[in-house]
Amino acid sequence: MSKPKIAFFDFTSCEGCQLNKLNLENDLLDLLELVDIVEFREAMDDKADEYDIAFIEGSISTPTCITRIHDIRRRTKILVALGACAVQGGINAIKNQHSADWVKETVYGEDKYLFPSIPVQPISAVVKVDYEVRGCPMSTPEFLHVLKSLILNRKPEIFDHAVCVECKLKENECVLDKGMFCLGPITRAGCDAICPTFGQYCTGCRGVVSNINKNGAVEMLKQHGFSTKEALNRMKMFCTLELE
Amino acid sequence: MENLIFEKKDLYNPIISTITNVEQLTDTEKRFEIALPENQILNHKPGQFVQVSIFGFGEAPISISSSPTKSPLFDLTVRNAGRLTDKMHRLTVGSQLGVRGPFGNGFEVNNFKGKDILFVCGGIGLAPTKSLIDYVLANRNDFGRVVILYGTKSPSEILFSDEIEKWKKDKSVELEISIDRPDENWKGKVGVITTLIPPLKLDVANTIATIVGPPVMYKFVLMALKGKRVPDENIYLSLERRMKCGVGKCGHCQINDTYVCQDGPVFHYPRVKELKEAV
Amino acid sequence: MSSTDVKSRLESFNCYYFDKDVTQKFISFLMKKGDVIAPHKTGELSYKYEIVSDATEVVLNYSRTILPLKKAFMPPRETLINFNIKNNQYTKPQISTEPKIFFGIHSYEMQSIKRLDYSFITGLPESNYLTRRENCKFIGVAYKPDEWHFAGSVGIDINETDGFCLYFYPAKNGYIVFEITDEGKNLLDEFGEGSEVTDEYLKLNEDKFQAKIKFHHNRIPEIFTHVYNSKVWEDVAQKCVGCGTCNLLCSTCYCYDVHDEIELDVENGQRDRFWDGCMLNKFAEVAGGENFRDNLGSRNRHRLYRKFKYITNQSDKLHCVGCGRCSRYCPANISLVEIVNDLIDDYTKQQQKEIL
Amino acid sequence: MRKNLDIDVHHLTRVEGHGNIVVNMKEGVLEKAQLEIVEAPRFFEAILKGRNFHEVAIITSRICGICSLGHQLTSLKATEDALGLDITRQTELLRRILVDGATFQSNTLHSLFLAAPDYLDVGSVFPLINTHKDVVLAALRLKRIANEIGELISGRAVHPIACVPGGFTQIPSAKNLLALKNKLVNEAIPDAEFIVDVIASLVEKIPVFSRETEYISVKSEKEYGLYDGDIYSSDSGSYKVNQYLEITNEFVVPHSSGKHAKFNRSSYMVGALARFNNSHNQLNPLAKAAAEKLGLKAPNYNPYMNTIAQVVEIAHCIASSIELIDTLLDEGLKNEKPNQEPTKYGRGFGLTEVPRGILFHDYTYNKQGKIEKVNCVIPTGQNLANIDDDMKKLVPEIIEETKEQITHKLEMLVRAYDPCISCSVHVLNVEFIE
Ligand SMILES: Cc1cc2nc3c(=O)[nH]c(=O)nc-3n(C[C@H](O)[C@H](O)[C@H](O)COP(=O)(O)OP(=O)(O)OC[C@H]3O[C@@H](n4cnc5c(N)ncnc54)[C@H](O)[C@@H]3O)c2cc1C
Ligand code: SF4
Ligand code: SF4
Ligand code: SF4
Repeated sequence: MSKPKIAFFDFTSCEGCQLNKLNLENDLLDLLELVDIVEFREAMDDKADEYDIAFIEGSISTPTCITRIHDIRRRTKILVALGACAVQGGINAIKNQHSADWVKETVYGEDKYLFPSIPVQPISAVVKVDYEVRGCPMSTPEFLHVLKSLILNRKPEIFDHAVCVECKLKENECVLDKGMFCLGPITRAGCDAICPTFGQYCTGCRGVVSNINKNGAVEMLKQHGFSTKEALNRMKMFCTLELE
Repeated sequence: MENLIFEKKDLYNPIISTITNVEQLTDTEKRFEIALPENQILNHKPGQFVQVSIFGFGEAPISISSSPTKSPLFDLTVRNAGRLTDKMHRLTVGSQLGVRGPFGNGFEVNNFKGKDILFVCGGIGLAPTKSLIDYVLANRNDFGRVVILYGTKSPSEILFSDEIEKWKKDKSVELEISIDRPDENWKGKVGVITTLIPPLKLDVANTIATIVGPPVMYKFVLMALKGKRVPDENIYLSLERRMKCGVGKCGHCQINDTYVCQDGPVFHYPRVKELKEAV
Repeated sequence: MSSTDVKSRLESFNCYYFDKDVTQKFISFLMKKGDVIAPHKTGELSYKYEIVSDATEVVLNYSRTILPLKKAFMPPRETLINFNIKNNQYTKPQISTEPKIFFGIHSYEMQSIKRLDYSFITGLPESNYLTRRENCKFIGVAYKPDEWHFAGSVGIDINETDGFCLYFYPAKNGYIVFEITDEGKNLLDEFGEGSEVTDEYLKLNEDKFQAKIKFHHNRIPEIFTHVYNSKVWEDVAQKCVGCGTCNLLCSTCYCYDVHDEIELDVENGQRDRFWDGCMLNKFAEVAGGENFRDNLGSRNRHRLYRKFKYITNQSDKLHCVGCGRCSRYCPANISLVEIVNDLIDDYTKQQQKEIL
Repeated sequence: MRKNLDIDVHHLTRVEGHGNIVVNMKEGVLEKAQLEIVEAPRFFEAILKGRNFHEVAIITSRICGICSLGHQLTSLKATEDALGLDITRQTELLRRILVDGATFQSNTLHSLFLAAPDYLDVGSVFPLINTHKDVVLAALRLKRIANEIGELISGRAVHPIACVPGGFTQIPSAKNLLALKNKLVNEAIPDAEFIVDVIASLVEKIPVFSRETEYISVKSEKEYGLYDGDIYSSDSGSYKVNQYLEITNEFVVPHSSGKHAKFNRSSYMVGALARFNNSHNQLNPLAKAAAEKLGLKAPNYNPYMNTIAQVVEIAHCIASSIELIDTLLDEGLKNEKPNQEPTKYGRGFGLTEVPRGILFHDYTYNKQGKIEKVNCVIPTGQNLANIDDDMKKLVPEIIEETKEQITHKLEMLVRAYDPCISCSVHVLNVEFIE
């Protein structure tokens, strides 16, 4: 088996997902045994023409993003979206909840015309995405799982159940019980319920599970003391586009 | 606490077996001939299945598509559908894989003796049925008419073309094939499998019908058989569910109170009628 | 239930009085015999079973633990085999059979283990579970039902002692300890402490359950033969968000999923099983994407039918033990007792209609 | 003498975010020498409007994955200031450790993984794994420990979890803190000392360049200004945090989606070198020894030396976090809940030194505890004008070198600032300056 050529690209994002990869200190050297990193702008100068696997971080939010992602798609065999911005639009997509003009004016005032910006879209809205690694930041164990699977030439196994599952298995005290807000019951697992494990509520960064009972979720939050408006607003923090 | 003395079983240890032959049947299906180590015999009944595993790629239930008369070797006919089966398709003669089983009940062949048999097979459903067809043909005198109805999406998906040729030549076998989406070379019948049923002339009281195919097919085939007045007691079907253990523990294959892996996959239709989530 | 019921049931057993200190000493004594697993506080409102490292940390007046005792016999995540991809070899991890003593167990929890025993023995007896079940002793404790416990409604009394070797019943500043089995007697003999129980302490009383199913438990399976198409399931589906909490925390649920995971050398790996649940999205999906229980109504129905009918038909026991976890921890506040009572109402109405 | 020069570095590598370097000289006249910020704007000030105070720091953390902790803490400070939420001493101590950890981790990443390859003539850290394995391993260990500080106290090194308005959702155990401290003492200090020696041997490769500018940083009476203090300008002294707008004076330039800033001169510098120049006396002994070895003396006017100042700070932060953990353990850990009962509503300010320099958040809350107005001034934005000014002085000085050399030196210059471009593209309330 020859080493697959992998590349990392960033679009509109905080680059936290890329940093998360560099935070794999203990595994980094082992990883480099398995793959050839041919492009990683944040960490290196080299550039390549073709890749076996392209990992994409960030959302589509400018016209140039669109041409760039098409170009990458053409040059890669497998394309993996990394993190909330790339998978479901993430925090960036909150701006889609407002009128584009108002958003630009709020930030740049009279100069709003200087900066092209289009509604935020996930990568999959523009090109075919083969696999996803969710989370804000992306969960590193899941990233490793996908990478190992692809090296083995097998389909990764990605969960489609709620963070609640992982939270219960860790025997955490329920955050809702403590009177806090929480999106664990409707958010896709895969992070090992890290936020509730640290006493914080789940903000839903990994996006909602498929077939979600949206009305039920709002009712659930209402029972825990949050108004419909507040519930919906907070459900949309990372999931504007999934809950449209 | 009273002692729990039982014959404890290591249920999850696969037997590492060897692929002795691979045959490409269609674009997406291959037949694998498997040998257990040290000439062990699988000892299966037609309709039973094994849990096949490849380390790193997981496990999946696969029906045994050869007759027990082929022992000690046995065949698995596999469609490339996902993680495990894709890897299987990349294996070659001499490669190893894990086998647990045989599991499930299989067809009650003794109840079929002396009867006409109508085999209704959709797509990959021919694979498990073939084990029974082979058995019936190997003991041809024990049975009455043998009618095989087989439907696939396209001509290129037709399985076991060698056997099909044999069956076509065999005077004692009535074979009908229908294709959903024919190509220009297809001369045979066109349409979903249910269209083959109305023209049949059956001695319904003396006919056993078996149905195996994709989940969507059952409802329609059953309706067509009802139209022919085939009694419910004469119908058997093999159901497919996701299975993680094969031994009645993991819960995935449960239909109401029934575990497909233990109480099935072959079901007598009157039983299935009671099961509300079955077809 | 009256105090005499409790009395007559427990009175047949020999008993001693342990004050708080002696109780702690007893725990320390048990710790010399093997791992002692007992309830501990975790967070402000919650408890969990943990191996005791300090006898003073054990909490005996607890409501219920988050995870049930099944975690000791079927861990949330367990490796079935360790394999090597290159040479196609594997080993099965050793399961410890060191003695374990479960201390401070409620009666419904003990009964849940009996239900699990049934599930893992029936058909093919599974070695992973049964090996963990070897060399276990259970010591019970009485509890005060909160608004979610309803064990009484499924036929399990608070002071049901079946399965325990010893049973602790709260008394002034301590406990009355009943010898239920010879095994328990031997433990107490060896421990050698505890005083005679004087009348002052022997005030046995059974607390009442606040949550109740309207019908006697013998009649519950009967209801379930008639309510498969009840509208109640649709109502539940409106509220349920499908998080799976009720499955995972249920004392008698045991469904699981299996995954192969590989290490970074892309050569070694393990086949793991972990808890799954029929409330979860993909549980009943088959190849090709068809899902035979694709809505929350049918999934809730399946969950309850498993507790009250499917397994019950074969084992003759209700497979819900009334621990109340599914309801206490449901984020959507769906109560199992309410569902069953709604089904009963529905059934009663149906019958009245038939009579008319 | 070269008369014409045209440099266009598209998507500069080994920096956070997207920037281009454009230099343009015609007939001996330098028409352009600038860093263009092409990162897509992300509109945080708009996104935050109407958000509940519990959510604000969660969102602002996403301004930048590299400085996520800095953004969170600054955000929390602004929220706490606006809502009148007092924090306990324990919370403050834990936050200080986090700031040390974040500075330690970011400076390690930048100086050792992103900038160091320039001095070893390679394009990334990866080839160094073969040629300088012991150095890479030491650097990886340092980065790991630095991340462990964040992971233990806040749950995650990127986008921390446990830091909330009024305190922490969960307090680390004494046992784990002690283990961390032991690791810092037994592993981080020797590794850092080793790295300082390695870097000291490379200092001679740093380009010689000097341009005195205005240095702005946090300054505190008590300590090396990182976690808190006043704003300090090397030109004109101290200011309170609520005067930050007088200092930053942001303005929009067409070539950058990040806003520029200026105060007493046409530009000013923030970051490790600014902090070092302003507060070097308050470094702890471990850091002073490192500075000595590395030949860094205040004041230093060579922006390339920013990388060296970062290495000095690594030593400072390790020693400082050890001290803070000791204090915490001596005083005993208490299981405190965050204080989240607002006592007032209105405007609040927060400032922190994040690795790239001084960071401001300025929030206005309405009576429902929802955000009405937001302003964030990011260090990289403040440095942009200074980088342009450096380039304008540098290009004529090195004009006789090859185009590749010039390009490389310009890239190194920009990289030395450790610009965090993703951060720099969202600012509000512009005073348009022509
Ligand atoms: C009793 C029995 C007998 C069987 N006999 C045979 C046989 O003889 N021959 C045969 O070929 N098959 C047979 N099957 C079917 C076979 O077990 C399944 O196709 C099995 O799932 C293949 O496993 P896999 O790991 O290759 O596929 P998986 O990776 O599990 O994928 C299986 C299917 O699920 C879908 N899928 C996978 N992941 C996802 C996802 N994330 N989201 C949506 N859909 C997804 C795929 O599209 C595919 O259709 C039998 C099944 C049963 C129960
Ligand atoms: S718990 Fe929720 S918010 Fe936290 S990482 Fe997991 S999915 Fe994201
Ligand atoms: S715990 Fe409640 S919301 Fe979650 S799946 Fe069960 S019934 Fe539904
Ligand atoms: S169904 Fe609910 S009450 Fe019954 S045993 Fe399970 S968790 Fe407990």
